[in-house]
Amino acid sequence: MPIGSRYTLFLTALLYVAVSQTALAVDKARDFVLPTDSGKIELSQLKGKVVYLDFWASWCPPCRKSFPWLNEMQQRYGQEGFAVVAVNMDKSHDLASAFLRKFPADFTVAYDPSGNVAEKYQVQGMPSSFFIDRNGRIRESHMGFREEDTSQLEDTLQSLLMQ
Amino acid sequence: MQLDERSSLRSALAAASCGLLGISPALASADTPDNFQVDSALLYYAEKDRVKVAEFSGIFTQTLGEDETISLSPTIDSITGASPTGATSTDKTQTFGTNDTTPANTLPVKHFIDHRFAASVSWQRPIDRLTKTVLGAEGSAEHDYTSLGINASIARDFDNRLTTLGAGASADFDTVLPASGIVPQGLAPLGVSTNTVTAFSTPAEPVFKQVNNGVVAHTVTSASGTIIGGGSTSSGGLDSIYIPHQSRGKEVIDGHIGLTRVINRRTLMQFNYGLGISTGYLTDPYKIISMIDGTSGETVGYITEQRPQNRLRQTLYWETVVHLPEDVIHLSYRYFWDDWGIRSHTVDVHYDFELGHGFYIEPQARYYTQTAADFYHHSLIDGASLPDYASADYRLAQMTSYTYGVKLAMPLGQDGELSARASYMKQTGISHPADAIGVQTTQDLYPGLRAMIFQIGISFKL
Amino acid sequence: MNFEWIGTGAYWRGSFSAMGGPCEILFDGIDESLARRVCNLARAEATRIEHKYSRYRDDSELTRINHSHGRAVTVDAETAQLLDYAERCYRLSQGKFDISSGVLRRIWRFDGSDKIPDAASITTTLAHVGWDKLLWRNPVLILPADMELDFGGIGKEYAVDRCAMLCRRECDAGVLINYGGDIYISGPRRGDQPWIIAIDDPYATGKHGTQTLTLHKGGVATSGDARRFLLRDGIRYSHILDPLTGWPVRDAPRSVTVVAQSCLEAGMLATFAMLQGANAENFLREQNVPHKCIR
Amino acid sequence: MRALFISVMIPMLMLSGCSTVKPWDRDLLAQKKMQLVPAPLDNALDEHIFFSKEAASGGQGLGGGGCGCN
Repeated sequence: MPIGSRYTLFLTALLYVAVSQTALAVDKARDFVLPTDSGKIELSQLKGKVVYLDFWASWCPPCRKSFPWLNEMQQRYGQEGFAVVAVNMDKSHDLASAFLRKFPADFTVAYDPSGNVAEKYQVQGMPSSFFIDRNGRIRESHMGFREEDTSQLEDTLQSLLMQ
Repeated sequence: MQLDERSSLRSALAAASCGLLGISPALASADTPDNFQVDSALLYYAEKDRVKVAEFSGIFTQTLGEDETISLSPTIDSITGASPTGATSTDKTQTFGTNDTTPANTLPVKHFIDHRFAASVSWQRPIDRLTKTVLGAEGSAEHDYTSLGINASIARDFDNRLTTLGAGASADFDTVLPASGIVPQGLAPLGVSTNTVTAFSTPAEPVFKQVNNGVVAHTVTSASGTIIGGGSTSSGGLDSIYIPHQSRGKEVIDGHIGLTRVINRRTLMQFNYGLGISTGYLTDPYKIISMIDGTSGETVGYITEQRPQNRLRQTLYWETVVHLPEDVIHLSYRYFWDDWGIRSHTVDVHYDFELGHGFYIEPQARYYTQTAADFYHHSLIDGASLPDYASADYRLAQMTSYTYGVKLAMPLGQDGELSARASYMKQTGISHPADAIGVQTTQDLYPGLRAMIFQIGISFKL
Repeated sequence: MNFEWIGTGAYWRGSFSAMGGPCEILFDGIDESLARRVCNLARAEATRIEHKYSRYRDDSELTRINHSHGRAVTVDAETAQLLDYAERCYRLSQGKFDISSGVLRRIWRFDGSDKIPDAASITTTLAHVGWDKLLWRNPVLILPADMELDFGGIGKEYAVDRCAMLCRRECDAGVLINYGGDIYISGPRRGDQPWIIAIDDPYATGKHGTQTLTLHKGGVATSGDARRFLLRDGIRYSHILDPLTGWPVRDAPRSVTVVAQSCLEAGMLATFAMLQGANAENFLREQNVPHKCIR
Repeated sequence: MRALFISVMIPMLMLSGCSTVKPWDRDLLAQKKMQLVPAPLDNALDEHIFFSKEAASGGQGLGGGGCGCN
């Protein structure tokens, strides 16, 4: 990506203007290791990819609404180095698996019942999502999930994929 | 291109080309289905020897968008049976007008039939992520009472949705149209005589009919006592004069503020303060008061009741919901006081026994007590000076009420529920007050009330 | 427009020039006046599409987009659908089919000579190529100042299919539409007879090729053009450019002809096959579509 | 007496020191039966009966939050 070309500055400025949610200071995403349905996942393994880290729970209605969109994003941008990591906060594992049977996830689902990772990321509400760029820095965070947010989220995603 | 997905590539390309040309292959619509929630119930309320009510009510809610819903709630009641007139029983038969008599030692009641149609609409809309507003309107109509009202409320979450502050207000404009067509003069005697309103006819039959063959039901005087119309009931009497149905208006304004707080992972609490002001015609046009002889306690006559023209009501309400290991308990307390001298305590508890898979049993219990209104009198002494206001309506007497019930529920499909509920309500008051005189001491001056309530309900999402 | 009865073929033929080349529409099984009227309608539609998406016209929609200097441009529904389709093909081909790669033709001249552009000019031009560099969010497009779009790989096939739909709506005769080698047959000839199509043989350009194709219904498209290539040190560079490398595709067949449901689909499969270079034949066999590769 | 009553009740609540409940610990609170008015129709029908048989009325303002979801 040619750095500094007029185009990048223009696009990034536009996106930041359009996207209004609270942007964390651009700081390093804390690493973590969490179990998944197939072995473990470590955030640092995903270096070089754009990661959409999402904290969700089966009992939270807006989280349920985000799953179809997360699937679509994973399918559309997967090959371009985009990975969704959905951290489930349910206290019991079978609540989560019952949910996943009804709403299948085509992306990585990790489990954090005790909430340590959510604590590290100071999650303020459910669902909460963090955009982590290719060199592991949190570029944006977003609380809640509403249908009308999806186009902004996708713009942010596209701009991060281009960097 | 990965070699392995070749055939899917062709179908993807075929779909894309069709898409472009507008011959789209059938694609499942991915947008979230509009969901439409239905809650409906049939209720049967039956008092022993008294009023019976059959009621259908429903709440139909359509989701409009993110956290935005509009709901319509129709209600249809049919009320039949007998309701106390306010007169006390005595040891003699009592007559209240042509063919309207009550045997000795029996509570005078009035039989009636009434239908009520009511509907309310409520539109909930978020202003921003943390604030939601509700705007609503309601109306109801019976043959002798109509009501129109609007309400609005706002609620905002604080402290990461642990705390919610809310406020709301409502205004209702009601109209009372007594079935007799005449709004009775308060505390005015009602004897069987030509110059006063004779006994009330049953609501179904208005006092005055405009008929061409000159049939006149009763002699009628206006509120100021002048004779307005009358005449014989048979051939060619005076031309009947039709008096437009008299009515009185009433305004009720209510406001409340509320705080909801998450106490811990299992407990939620709510505190509300409510203030209500009612002004206008607050009297019940059908209620009368027995006039008794100061020494013998015999009933010598009746007068109509008269309540103040305004009332200031206040409530303090506390509710908590606690999630026990499996079950959930709802507990609430309300303190009510008003400037009519009524003080009331209410405790209500619902205990939700979870049976698993959506089945639950919910025993419910409610304790209610109230002091009497300052102007409540079971009867008045004939000849003594009349107070400014007086009513013998049991609902304003000192009274305690217990209600016990149980609700059973089972799941219906994805998020639906079938439920049945039965409860028993018992009201008791002071049957033998200290100020009973002579004959009254042999009578039950507060017969109280026993009622059974049965309800079946169904709720589902479309 | 020239409209005549072809005795030998026993069909009406309207011919005109559009989409940068010779166009003809053949009608079988309807009378002259209806055929002429429908042919006029089709010609008007082809001209409309050409004017709208031509690189050479100052008032075309494409020029408006290409001269937007990086400002956000809102496009109409038809253009939006074309952009969506282009994006879909970009993703399906992993970036090999890219309508922003048109600028590469500034440095590549396929005139049979041996002039190959130097590596530096290829790299600087490549900086302005890449669908991922623009922002397409229907109906708003942001095209960086020095980039250009070109509907070359889609425009003609799209026009053929649009005209075919128009003909189907206006009459139910067998109609063959041929815009410069991109063909669509809306239905069989009278008596359910198939149409016979000659495939241009790159070795014997201009003469009728020996290859023929019989078809009742469907789209036929040819990619690859014998007349546009470069020859240097014995290597023949076809005019199909790989947008990821900026160089022509190596060992691409001289021409690929594909038959599919629509002209668009046939054209895109032919282009994808050409982009496979040496692997074109395997690719087409995998897609199991009727095809012809000439090396 | 009334003013005192109100002033005592509200602060007492605040002092009761409710621990902040993390958003991901609100699974129980999110359940339908944990709402302050889980069965609005039953509630409306009851209110209608008590309103027409007793002198006191009102009290329940409006539903409350408590769900951690956004």
